[in-house]
Amino acid sequence: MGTDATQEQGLEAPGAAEALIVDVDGFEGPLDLLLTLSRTQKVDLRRISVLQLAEQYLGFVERARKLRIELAADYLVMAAWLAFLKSRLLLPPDPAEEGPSGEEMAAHLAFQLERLAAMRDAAARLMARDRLGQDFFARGAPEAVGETRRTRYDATLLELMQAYARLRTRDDFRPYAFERHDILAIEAALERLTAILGEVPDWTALQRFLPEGWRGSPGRRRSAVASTFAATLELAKQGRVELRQSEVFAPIHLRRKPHS
Amino acid sequence: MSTDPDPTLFAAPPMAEQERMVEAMLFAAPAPLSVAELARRMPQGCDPAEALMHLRSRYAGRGVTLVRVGDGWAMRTAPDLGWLMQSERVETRKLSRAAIETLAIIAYHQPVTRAEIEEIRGVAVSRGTIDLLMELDWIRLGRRRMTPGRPVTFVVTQAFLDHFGLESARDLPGLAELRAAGLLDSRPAPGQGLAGEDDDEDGTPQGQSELFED
Amino acid sequence: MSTDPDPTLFAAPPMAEQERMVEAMLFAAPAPLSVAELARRMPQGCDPAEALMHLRSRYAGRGVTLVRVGDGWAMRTAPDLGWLMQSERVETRKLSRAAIETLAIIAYHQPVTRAEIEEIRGVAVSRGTIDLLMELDWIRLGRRRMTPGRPVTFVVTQAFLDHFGLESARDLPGLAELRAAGLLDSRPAPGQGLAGEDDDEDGTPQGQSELFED
Repeated sequence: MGTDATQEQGLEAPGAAEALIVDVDGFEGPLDLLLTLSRTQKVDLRRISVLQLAEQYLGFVERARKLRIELAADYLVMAAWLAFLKSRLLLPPDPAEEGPSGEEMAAHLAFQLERLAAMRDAAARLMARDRLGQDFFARGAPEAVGETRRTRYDATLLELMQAYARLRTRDDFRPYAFERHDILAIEAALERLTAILGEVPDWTALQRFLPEGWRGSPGRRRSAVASTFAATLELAKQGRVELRQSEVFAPIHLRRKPHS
Repeated sequence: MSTDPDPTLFAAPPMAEQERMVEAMLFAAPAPLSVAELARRMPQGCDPAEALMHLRSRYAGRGVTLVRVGDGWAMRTAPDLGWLMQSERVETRKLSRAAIETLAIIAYHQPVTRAEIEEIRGVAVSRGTIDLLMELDWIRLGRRRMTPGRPVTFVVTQAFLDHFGLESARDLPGLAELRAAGLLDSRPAPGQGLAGEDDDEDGTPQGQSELFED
Repeated sequence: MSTDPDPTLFAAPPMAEQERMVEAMLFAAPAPLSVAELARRMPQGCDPAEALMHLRSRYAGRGVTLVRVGDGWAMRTAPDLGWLMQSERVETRKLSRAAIETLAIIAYHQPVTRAEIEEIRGVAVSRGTIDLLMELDWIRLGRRRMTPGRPVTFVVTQAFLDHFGLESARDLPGLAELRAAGLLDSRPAPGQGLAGEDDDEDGTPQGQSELFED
């Protein structure tokens, strides 16, 4: 144990760096690696030597290259940037040069490292809190007292409009048919007769049953008479009305069949 | 985190503390806990049966009560407050095609009779469809049509307008607008298709079809 | 003439009764309930906010306590009794370092864009990380940033606050210190800075700092 420690001490700098290289997959990117390297300076992050850090990082990349360990592209991008930063920090400022000064760049890198460290620390404090389901608990048996199941039907305005549009445009493609303005359907006559049958206990002329609006024009009247007559036949067959005609072509009378 | 072993090993916690423990355990447990189960979880020397009695009187008359269930104990909401617990489980379902079409026709043509709806849809309207729309409070009966048989009419309700975010049914976009919005095929609709409207010449309001006569 | 309605029909129940109601509802509820939700279930004229205050002091120091979670309220066992509830512990998946850090960054910097998270961590945020945090219901989408590209932002949820026992995002540990140290500022890199962030100077609130601006 003691001898191991002594041996390691002698090799500390390269040994630690090589351990880092071997563990390169364990780093969450170059900023994370820089943060780890910065710890070896054993100073407050605010007083970190960015120049020294840049050299550490470049040394790391150099050793990785020698060991033929392939580094991901973003590690190499960071290396290039740090090499640039290093030159800026070492050379006297050139007034003709544009862009931020080496000090500004270094200060920002230091800020990024400090911020990342702070977020790490905050994450650890967050995870160390008492947590629901670990340290404190919700009701173990949420009550299902009187749970009512209700179905809610939903429809959007768009669906409503589309449904209507579908109906209206369907007419465009309906097979051609005569418009039936002047035809009273037998079904309609039947429905109408059935509805008013209760009000005709006595013999009443068939003509009196023609609907409003169907008594004037001859065409409409003829259609209404025919349909209403057919409807009375249907009702007679059902045993619901009685029909009477005194002679051929005489007016037809009908009444509700007693006890029907 | 880890409590000192000495005091808990040799002296049971004060009864008030035991009461807290029982309270927390009963609250968090998914099923009733027996006295033996409580004792097993608590430090040595505890008396969960006594703690239960204290807890029971503490909760007497509260919104939550301590009840015995078989040989176990559980916390339950007070029975007289059950009506507050009517947690509705709402299932959202789409309206059937028949229902949405019927609703659309009523919205665009109100007041409209069942026969007219059937005329437009080309199929019979089932009683269930009308009942459902009534139940949803999206349609209601309008006044009877002054035609033979005095058929009832349907109109849409305020709840309908609220649901669809309309100030009035007249805010429904017309066919031209629907077409402009790409909701319709480009072919123009034919003039009028409502057979029932011929009977409407006695001054009854003409429904919303006038909106489409452009 | 004097048809005064029974006053009890319209008067709210006494405060003690309202307290019982709130107690029962919070006790039975699986998730935190807001004052508005409580009020909706209670009879007209009730004041759940006041009932909550009474209830909170009643439960102070008990084995079960009333806690505030964002804009909701919930009953939770006292954290010091967690060791009694070993059998109720839910085994949680161990979160990756990336997930934990991303969560912390969202909590402390919210609302925050993916680009900002990446800027802070120095690596790309994997889709799986965001998906996992969403699935846990600890983060959700916030409003879009009013910058070019209108990137979405992420914020933490009420379930996050509930899980970590926080009344609000302001109570995050060390938040004030971090802010005082300027570590929550969005500070673009000098010169080359993030293109997107330079456009951010239109007064859009930047991160948690807005929480303190009032």
